[in-house]
Amino acid sequence: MANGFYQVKLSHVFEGPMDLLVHLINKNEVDIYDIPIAQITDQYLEYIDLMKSMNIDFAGDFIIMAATLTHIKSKMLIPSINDKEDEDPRLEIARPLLEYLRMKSAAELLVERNILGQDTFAGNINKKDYIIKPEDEIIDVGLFELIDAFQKILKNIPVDYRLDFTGEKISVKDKISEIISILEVKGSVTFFELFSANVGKSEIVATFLAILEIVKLDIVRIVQYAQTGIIRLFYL
Amino acid sequence: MTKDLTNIIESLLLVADAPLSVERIKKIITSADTAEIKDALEELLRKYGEGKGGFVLREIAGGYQFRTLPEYMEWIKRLIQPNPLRLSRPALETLSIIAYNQPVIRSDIEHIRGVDSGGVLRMLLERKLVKVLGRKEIPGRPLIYITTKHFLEVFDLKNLKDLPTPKEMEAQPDSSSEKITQKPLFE
Amino acid sequence: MTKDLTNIIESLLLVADAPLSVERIKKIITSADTAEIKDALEELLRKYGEGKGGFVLREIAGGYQFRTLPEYMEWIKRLIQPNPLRLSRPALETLSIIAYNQPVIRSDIEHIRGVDSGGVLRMLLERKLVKVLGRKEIPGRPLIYITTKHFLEVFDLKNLKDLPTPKEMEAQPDSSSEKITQKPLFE
Repeated sequence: MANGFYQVKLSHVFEGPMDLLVHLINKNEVDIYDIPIAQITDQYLEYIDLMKSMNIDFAGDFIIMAATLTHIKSKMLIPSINDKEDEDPRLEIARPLLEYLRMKSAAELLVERNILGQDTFAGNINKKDYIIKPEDEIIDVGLFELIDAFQKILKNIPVDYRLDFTGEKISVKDKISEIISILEVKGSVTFFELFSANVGKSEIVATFLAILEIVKLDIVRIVQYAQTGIIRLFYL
Repeated sequence: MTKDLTNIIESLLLVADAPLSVERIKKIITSADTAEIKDALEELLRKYGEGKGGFVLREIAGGYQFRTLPEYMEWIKRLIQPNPLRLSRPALETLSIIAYNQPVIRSDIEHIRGVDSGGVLRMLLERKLVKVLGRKEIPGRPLIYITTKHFLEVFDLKNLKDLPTPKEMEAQPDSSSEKITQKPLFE
Repeated sequence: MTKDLTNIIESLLLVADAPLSVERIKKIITSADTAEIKDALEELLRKYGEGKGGFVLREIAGGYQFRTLPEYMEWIKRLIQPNPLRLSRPALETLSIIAYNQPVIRSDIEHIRGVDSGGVLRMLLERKLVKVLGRKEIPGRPLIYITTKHFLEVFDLKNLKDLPTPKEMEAQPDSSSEKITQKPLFE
């Protein structure tokens, strides 16, 4: 088959390297606690070669697993000096495999439950009979809906207008709202108080940038007392 | 069999969003005849008769439907009144713009959304999801908006830094090919 | 009065679109105390017990809800066009990992599955089966994921403790290797 003409997505066969490994262990009917590592590694590598030759598109995760297996195989060949205390190198792969199998079995148990909208149904009383004011397309909103809404907006605006989201920027915003909250309650606050709770350097910078921003926006006035040297922020 | 028929009709009545007629039931339960269905409905009318519980089975618009008693209307209204987490799409859009770009002025919001946002803004202010921070010292001295502490509470966030960035929510195009393996599992 | 309380709760249960918790009921019927509400619910659980009719009252996601019996699903599907939750195997695996190991971060999930899980995660978020809890205070501040109340509703679970116990792989007695203690891997 000519290159690039025939491509199969591997996901049809194996979802990931773990899936392939489970398949090999089942096929060879071996004990997961006593994996014949040389045999399984060879078969695993054969599969990868086969996938390559068939031009199957597969993720780098498969290569990482191959490296792990090869590494374990080589470790098994070197006799351990104090083999009483050393852990079986195969545990490196047996542990994640066990967890993966445990989760696969959990997934099967979930499917067997009486699933809402599939096996069992809840009442469906027409709320219009009870609500006087009609609601036009009201969504139950969560964090995901909020981000999703913003993502859709971003897609519709030209790149030039797009904003850069850096952690720091958000942290400055956070500081602004924090300072304003304090000012709303107390009316004024000293510089010292604003910085006293800060732990990290980046937070101090964020606080300082936040103060500059709100001063620029003319939301606060900064006053320094001549006698004490105390700097105080006043809410305008 | 008749007991079973009654039970099936009872479950259909719970799930239906409009009164169920005998003809409709007959089309669903093809093995039952009209007389049997009518008998089952009679039995259910007795079971869910006036004074037997919190709701009754009523004959409405040529069909049958469960209805709550009028005397409990007051409590039911309290149950179904809109909660703070229910927003219209324009309100959600506006809120997301403020959350990610704050502090912002109205014209920024309207520039991004492309429509007048005064009404939506007022609603968000009323619900205490956003607040006025002050005025920006540019011509016209427009109001500056930011999100409130209540906003963080409603969305279960500790602070604005916890707000996930849109990038974090993006699905990798080369990811585990969800779409391809989208076989129906529950069938 | 108690009879009336039971009736009011019964009518609320009919109208509610999600399982009703004792706390929620208490907020609606302010005159009743928790013990009275619990008694009334006990009475209703008996009234709508298994084998009493076409639907039952079930304890789900920390609340109570009327649910039809699974054996009648065939007929109900003829009445309404259900919108079944179709989850692919990768999605279901990811959901299990979150359910059993929560709170988890994306790299925990990917470590267990061995593949990128961004696309699947987004899909689970969209379907409201999982949600973002916040950020973990480690380098990179990754998002923390947990399952939602809706997850419990869909899978007919009272609470997270109600999750079925997955099969553990048993160690072979004749196995030469040391016994692997099944500790939670990612904590």
